[in-house]
Amino acid sequence: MSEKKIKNFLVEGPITPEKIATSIAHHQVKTNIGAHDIFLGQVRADQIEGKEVIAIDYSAYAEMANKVFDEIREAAFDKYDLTCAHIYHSIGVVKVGELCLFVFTSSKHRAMAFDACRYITEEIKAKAPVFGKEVFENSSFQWKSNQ
Amino acid sequence: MSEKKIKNFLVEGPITPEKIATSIAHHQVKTNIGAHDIFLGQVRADQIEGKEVIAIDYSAYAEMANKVFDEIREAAFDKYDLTCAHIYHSIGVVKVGELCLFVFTSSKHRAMAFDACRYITEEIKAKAPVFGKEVFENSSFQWKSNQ
Amino acid sequence: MILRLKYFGMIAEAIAKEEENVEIQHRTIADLDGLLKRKYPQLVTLEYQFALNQTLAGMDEIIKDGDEIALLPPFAGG
Amino acid sequence: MILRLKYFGMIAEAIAKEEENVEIQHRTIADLDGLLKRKYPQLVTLEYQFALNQTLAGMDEIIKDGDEIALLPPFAGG
Repeated sequence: MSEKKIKNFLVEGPITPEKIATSIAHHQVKTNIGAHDIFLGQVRADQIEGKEVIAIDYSAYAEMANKVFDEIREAAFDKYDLTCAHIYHSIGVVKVGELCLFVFTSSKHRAMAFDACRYITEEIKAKAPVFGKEVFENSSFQWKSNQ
Repeated sequence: MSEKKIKNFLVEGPITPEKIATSIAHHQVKTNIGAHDIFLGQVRADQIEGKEVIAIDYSAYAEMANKVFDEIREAAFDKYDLTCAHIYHSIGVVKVGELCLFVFTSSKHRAMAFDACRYITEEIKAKAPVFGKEVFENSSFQWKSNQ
Repeated sequence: MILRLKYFGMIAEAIAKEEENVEIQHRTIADLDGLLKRKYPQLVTLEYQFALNQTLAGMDEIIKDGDEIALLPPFAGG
Repeated sequence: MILRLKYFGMIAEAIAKEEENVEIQHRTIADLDGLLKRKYPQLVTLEYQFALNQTLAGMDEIIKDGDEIALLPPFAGG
């Protein structure tokens, strides 16, 4: 059994713009970085059969999700020449207009940052055991699916 | 002669993480957005013939640069299904570790936000009449070139 | 043998349970799937995958005593 | 005719001037380029493009009275 300590990639509630600013600021000491790419997922007010989504309530198989996020991040480092890569995904209620996913890649040159950010985002959508209930105005809901 | 008022895309000095946070926060009222992509250019401490870059001093043909940024932005709206697109480029001294370019695209779905952000960034590198002096520790400098 | 079962999202909702221990004689994920579909007929119409010890598992994978098995509905991350 | 000339980056540095008005009889960008290279021999070894009224211009473009022309060294934006 590997005893590698897996980081926690899940954050309770929405990801705030302030958290993103703090994360960007922390990279200003890394003077070999020339390019950052940041992907943000934001909850949309979709209309579904005449009802409007007001929030998504996320849940996850936390231990497996953290393992998958860690594997995706390590695979990105293997595939691309990255300086840094960060992933944060919300758990719990994220209201419309709020942010639920923050992927942040940094590299010497822009191509690697762009490629890696997109790779990580696509992998998360396909592989992370995160589940979401789309909650409507009248408190009814439906289960969301990336397929 | 078109009398269209061209926006100013040039900002004096570095782009701050706080400006990025504020810009992200402003998009939380746009509830048709599902995905944002942000590209950030950061000044690198490159070693050139044994001397270390400590800053880039940017200048621009401002009227033309703003026209070019505006054309690139409009072309991105024509090519991709975007909700928003923003571009900010620094003018003046930007120290190593500080940010000199901020490209921010938003769309309903992620593919368009990713494609448009990369398109805009590549177009800026190729077409914007922005010039940069790489300043070294001993105050000597050399002119930077994207080619 | 005893298995630890975990249910998530619409699966947890459908069977009104988030986890349970089950004792089975069966040896593969397919065997377990058959048992669960008899126990919870509502699973028949639902879409899900199995994770065996936190890794996605095919129907022919062998289960061992003490394994943790999860039923995962479609992913919705991002 | 009178032209407004603007110099940027390493071009401005090389000729120690950011702008000037010049009076010329010539008609194309190529004519102007020849005139400038005679006036500022240091331009011969430098790389630059011309912008005519804030749009990149080829060597055969026609210049009119009052046009704004810029000499642009390699771009370094981003």
